[in-house]
Amino acid sequence: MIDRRRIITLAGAAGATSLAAPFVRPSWAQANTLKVGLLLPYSGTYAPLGEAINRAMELYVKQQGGKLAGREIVFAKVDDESEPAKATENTTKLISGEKVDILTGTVHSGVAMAMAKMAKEDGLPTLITNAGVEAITRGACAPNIFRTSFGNSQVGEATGLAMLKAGVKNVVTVTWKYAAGEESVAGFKKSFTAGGGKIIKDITLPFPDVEFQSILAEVGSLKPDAVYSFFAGGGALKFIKDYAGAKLNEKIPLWGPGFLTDGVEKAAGPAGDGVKTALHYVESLDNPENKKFAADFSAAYGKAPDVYAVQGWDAMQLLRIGLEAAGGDTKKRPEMFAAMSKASFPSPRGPFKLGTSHNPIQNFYLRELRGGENKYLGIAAEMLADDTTGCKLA
Amino acid sequence: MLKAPSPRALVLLACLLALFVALPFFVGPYGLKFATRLIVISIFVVSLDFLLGLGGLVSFGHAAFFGVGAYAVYFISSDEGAANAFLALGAGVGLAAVCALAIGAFACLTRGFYFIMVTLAAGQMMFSLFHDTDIAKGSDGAYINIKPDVTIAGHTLLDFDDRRSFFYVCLFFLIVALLALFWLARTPFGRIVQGLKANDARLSALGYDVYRAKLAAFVVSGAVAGLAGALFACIDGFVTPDLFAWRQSGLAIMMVVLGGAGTLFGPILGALAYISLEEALKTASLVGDFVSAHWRLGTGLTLVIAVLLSPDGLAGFLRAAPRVSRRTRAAPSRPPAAARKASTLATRTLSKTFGGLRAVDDVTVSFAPDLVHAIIGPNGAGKTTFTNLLSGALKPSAGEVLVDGKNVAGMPAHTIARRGVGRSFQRTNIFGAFTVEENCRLAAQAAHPAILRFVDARRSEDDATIAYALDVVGLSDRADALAGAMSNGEQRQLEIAMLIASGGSILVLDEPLAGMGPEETRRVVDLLRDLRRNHTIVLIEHDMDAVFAVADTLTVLALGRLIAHGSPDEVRRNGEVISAYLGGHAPQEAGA
Amino acid sequence: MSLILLQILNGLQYGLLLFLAASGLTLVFGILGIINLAHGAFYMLGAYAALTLTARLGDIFLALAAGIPLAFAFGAAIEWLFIRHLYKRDHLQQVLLTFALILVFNEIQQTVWGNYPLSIPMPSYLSSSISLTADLGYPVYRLALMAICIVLALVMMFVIQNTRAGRLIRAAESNPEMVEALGFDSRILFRIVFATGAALAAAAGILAAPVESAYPGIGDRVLIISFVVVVIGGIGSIRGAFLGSLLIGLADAFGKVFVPKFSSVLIYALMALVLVLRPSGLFGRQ
Amino acid sequence: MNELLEARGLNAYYGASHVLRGVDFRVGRGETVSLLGRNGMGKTTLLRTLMGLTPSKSGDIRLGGADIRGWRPSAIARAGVGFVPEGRGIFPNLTVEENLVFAAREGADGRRDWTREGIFALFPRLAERRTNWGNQLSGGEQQMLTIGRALMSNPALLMVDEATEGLAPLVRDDIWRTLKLIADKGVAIVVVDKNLDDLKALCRRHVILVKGEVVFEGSTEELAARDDFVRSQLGL
Repeated sequence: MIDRRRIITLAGAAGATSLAAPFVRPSWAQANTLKVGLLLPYSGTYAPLGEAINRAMELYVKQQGGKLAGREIVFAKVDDESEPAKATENTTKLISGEKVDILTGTVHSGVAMAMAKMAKEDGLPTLITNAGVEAITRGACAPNIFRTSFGNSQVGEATGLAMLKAGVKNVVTVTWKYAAGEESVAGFKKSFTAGGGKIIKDITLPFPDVEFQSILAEVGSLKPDAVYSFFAGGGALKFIKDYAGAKLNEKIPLWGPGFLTDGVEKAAGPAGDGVKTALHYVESLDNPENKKFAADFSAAYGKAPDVYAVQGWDAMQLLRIGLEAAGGDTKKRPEMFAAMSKASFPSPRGPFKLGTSHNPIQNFYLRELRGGENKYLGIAAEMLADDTTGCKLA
Repeated sequence: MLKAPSPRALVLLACLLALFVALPFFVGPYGLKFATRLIVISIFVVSLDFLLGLGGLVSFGHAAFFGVGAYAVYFISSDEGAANAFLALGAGVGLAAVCALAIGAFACLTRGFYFIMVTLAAGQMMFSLFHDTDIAKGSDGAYINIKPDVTIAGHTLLDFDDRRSFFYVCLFFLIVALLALFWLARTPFGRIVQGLKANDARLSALGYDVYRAKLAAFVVSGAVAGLAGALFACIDGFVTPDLFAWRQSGLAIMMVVLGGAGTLFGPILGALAYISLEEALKTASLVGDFVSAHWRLGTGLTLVIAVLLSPDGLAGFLRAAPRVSRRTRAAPSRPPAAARKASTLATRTLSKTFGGLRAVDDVTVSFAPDLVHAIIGPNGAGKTTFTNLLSGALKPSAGEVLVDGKNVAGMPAHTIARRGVGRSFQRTNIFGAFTVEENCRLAAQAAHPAILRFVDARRSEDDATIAYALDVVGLSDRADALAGAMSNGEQRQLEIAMLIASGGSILVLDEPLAGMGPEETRRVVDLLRDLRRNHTIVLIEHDMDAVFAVADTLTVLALGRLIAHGSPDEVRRNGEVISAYLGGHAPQEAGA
Repeated sequence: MSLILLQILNGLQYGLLLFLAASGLTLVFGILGIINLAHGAFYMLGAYAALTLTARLGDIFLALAAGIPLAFAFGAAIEWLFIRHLYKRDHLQQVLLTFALILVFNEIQQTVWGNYPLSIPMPSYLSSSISLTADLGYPVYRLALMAICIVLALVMMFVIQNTRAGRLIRAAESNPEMVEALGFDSRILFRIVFATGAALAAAAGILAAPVESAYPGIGDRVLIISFVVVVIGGIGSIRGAFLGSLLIGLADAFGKVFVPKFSSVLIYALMALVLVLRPSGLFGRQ
Repeated sequence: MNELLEARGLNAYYGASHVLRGVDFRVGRGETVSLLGRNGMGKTTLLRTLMGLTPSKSGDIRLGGADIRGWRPSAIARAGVGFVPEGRGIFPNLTVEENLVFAAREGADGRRDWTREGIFALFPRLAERRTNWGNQLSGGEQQMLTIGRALMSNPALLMVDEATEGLAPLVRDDIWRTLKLIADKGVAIVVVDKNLDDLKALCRRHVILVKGEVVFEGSTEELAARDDFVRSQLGL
């Protein structure tokens, strides 16, 4: 018989144990291991992105025999829940709790901002594997922070160039009212208006509202040549489907940065046919690195890699270059950072190198979604660099 | 009323305090930061408990004040140099208080579930304000690059960047906040706040401005939440609109309930338990990969079990056994010398319509001082509506209510109460969660009904008033009984005691004898006769024997109209009255 | 002009769907007095169930037919396991427990269906769009959705007003103990009401799935807006929930187009306005 | 045995206080019993315990021979007990007619003595107000409706708690007259009230509770014979 008192006692004991958790942490760090911290969303809407990044990083290390520059790599993972309010806490958990040597992550821009702040204060080698928030490689840039993904406006800029090339003149932009959306639209406007394009109207709706019907009616009444939209995940999927449902796709082509279709290619079904996007990666990219990467990744996880996987993969490539330059010693930070800044290597996405603010200079490809797959249509922008406004690195 | 923590709880709190004081010496930077966050969240949930647990006002938007407090530090900081720490924290408290005043001004108009929803909406609006606009860098959050410090003449005495000293700063503020709120709960103000939860209609009828009381509690609680927010911003120097999100408010409520609402210290245990549990379940090295991958499941189920096992939260396990103390007190026979507030009550062409129904129709009547006036009439005659008009619980559609010749019609209930009109309700209306003495003290305190009073300056005077009131109604030996656990009759007696203690000199009593046995009835009738010496009493009652035994005048209402008014003898002979109401029940005159 | 008509249509459609979700919430709140934060999670589970059931059965309407009884049974089980212990407890403990249930349901969703946004196929015979203006089509499925919601709303109102079950529900709302003393087992009644609430939320989730898709967190927004609807309509009032839903739907549709800057706070402002004018909601009792 | 309801050694607690102390209480078929006592002596608790609304700690309750202690109130109601609670408990959001129809069921013994029309005949006032909402009724009308509603389930026993409290004298008389009519139809009645005279007129047997114990049980004549004792116990 388990009586109430006993349950309470047990609960008390369990409570005491859990109380101790943040303070007592088993440490297994050995001399030769190098601990890489992964601050990624493992739950919630962004979890698939986190998973892709995580998998590619593990795959890379595995292919290197579990070692980079002679150091055995172990991963420490923290679920950031895409929750900015807990972000500094979670970053600290990796930095001071797990005492990682390298910090990597994350997806959500707000979380990345917090992470970058902690990383900047600590000086720890840090690799941003997705979040495109501009500040990280502009005003808040730091010698120890490197991004292997993109800047929000960079992708918008590339999309704008592609749309100009396709002869689009008048555009309505649609996005959520939040920083990523606004930065993306700003980048798009920069290249698009510079090339003679005209913005008819900017439509925003509150994040993460997905009631699109009313704004679609407005788009229809404005009759633009095309729509530029920035959404991601479930919201993007619903937008694509609603857009087709309103028959807008027949008259007004839908454009956007690649995030609009990434991860929802299959789910979008016929509604997604004809959506054109620009991104720094496409699955069918024809280069040896990508062929091998795609084959290995599919073999390991039974699933084709996506842009997030590539960003994780390249983070490890970049890390390896830094580590090798420092002889595996993360304390030799100047050597490590110098090598990483100058790094240039072939990536599955094509040639990869970093700009002065540690944001990638890379190709952007024009893609069209058709039959559940993003088809490669050509290069939208070649070796496009992001603005470095406000960054004092040189 | 808030009880002091039990000895067991005190021991636990002392152990926790000792543990936290010693903590910086044996944990690493992460443990220290974790503990700092725990303490800051504790301040936040304690502030919420003051509002929710003591005041009964469930704010589902409390994170708004936490967030505003945090952003205040951002606003006051610059990249040029450290802001003054006092200024930064003060800004957090101040801005949160201002916001609480603005939001509360509207939210406090509503009650119950509607209050929950209005506060939720307010929180969401604050979220939108910071998320969608550029006032503080928008959705991705903002940095506080240089944390506040205390620098005097070039010497930095305290730097929030120093983790250890900042930890002690937070701990200091937690202790201060907890003690301050504890102290506050036991001041006259705190008594009123707890009265809000127990019975706000009664509070209003005693002469307190319930709206102001709610607002004051809301602002106090918001300000403390702002302090917590300001400290939170200083932990890492990063603020984000997500601090305002409804989930943060929901989490805070959850921690309060988990720990034990209405105890002030319980929520600290709740925060400790929840945050540690989540942390532990997420730590793979402690619980294994499977559990840590599904930590939500573990957390959710643990909470479910916690709710089902412990209805009173964690603090419920630390409750002291109820002590029965029987104090005997000297019963003064004379009423405390207090100026009589009012004598005469009258109405002039008073009417109240509900839709098409004229519940009270053109009633003009005057109640002279130092007499018992009974209002009788069949059910639905408008008697209760009439009393509600007299006490201000309802606003008249037309006509005047005159207290000593001054028209008070349309004034709020508490204003009329302050002018000396005390009323009892048809259904007994007391503070069930208070003891008899506490009920009376809240009533006695109403002689000076200011909300924001922090010192029992008139304690001895009030003591005398309470003792007198309890003696008059015969409850002197029940002073320490919990009012809600007393019999119906005793509660009625207590209600009258409260009217007396509050200094009401015109007493409007709605069926004070309902549900009383003959013996109790006789006691109350005697009491009314006794009170007549220096009170004007207006009585609604169906017990005709009692009415004829005690009343000096009778007023008969039927269908909202006054059909008779005069001495009992006159009314008894009135044919209209007999057919409308009394039937064969009018007691015969002696010897007739 | 046609834009205004379109927005009316959009608002009505959104409102009707909201009604389905909010009606269950208002029933559970009004009769059982339970603040059910997990109501949105039932909606979310409905959307995901639609995915699995359409895959098995081939059609969203078959999924609806199968999903409603399933959700009803699931709701009854949840009531039996957890909710029934809360009737005599404080509202706050209900908040705590149902909050915990959200965590559990989210974990179930993540484990069973994963975190990728998933699409639920529309039945082919409804997947076309009709042209409302030269440039704009309106999906037939959405029109069908409106029709179904209207039918369900009418059925509900009929049941509440004119049947024995409806009388029982109204009676229980005001005085459950007396209902019990008149010979009706309130345990069963309460279980049925809670299960009905869960079934309504799930039905809304299933019906919305083909246009909404299924992704994590889909229930959160529905929860908050449903609460706003309940407050506007008056707690426990089905008619109120109906009117409140349409009001919110229209306000949202027009707000996004005409006052885009304030569209995120519009529904709250609307709620505040209603509460100022009628402190107990449109159809609430004082 | 001709007992309809029989309770023996009933103990019940309200929180920590012992409210019923070994109460024995019986009602015969078609019998009218009054339950007297001062406030707080346990009268309402006894009715609620018999109805299953308040749990009893120990004792024995039999209804027509079946042990009903621990049954749910709904089961006891279906077994033939009608309850008119203190404070009336009508459904404000149901019409008068709905309040009645709501409760309709055939009696445990299959009787169908009471119909909607029968109730309207008993209380003509209710017939006039049949489409009014419950909360639009006066106190007296509400009380009539509660009694009528309880009758609609064709109970063998009707328990009435303070039916005349707060009512005007003329309305009280009406209630007493109706209870007499109901008793004449063979329904057993237990009444809690404060009016000794009216109770004497209606009931044949009387029970006085003092502090949760039965101190008197007897016929109207026996009650009259011990007038002084009764008056002191009731505080008259």
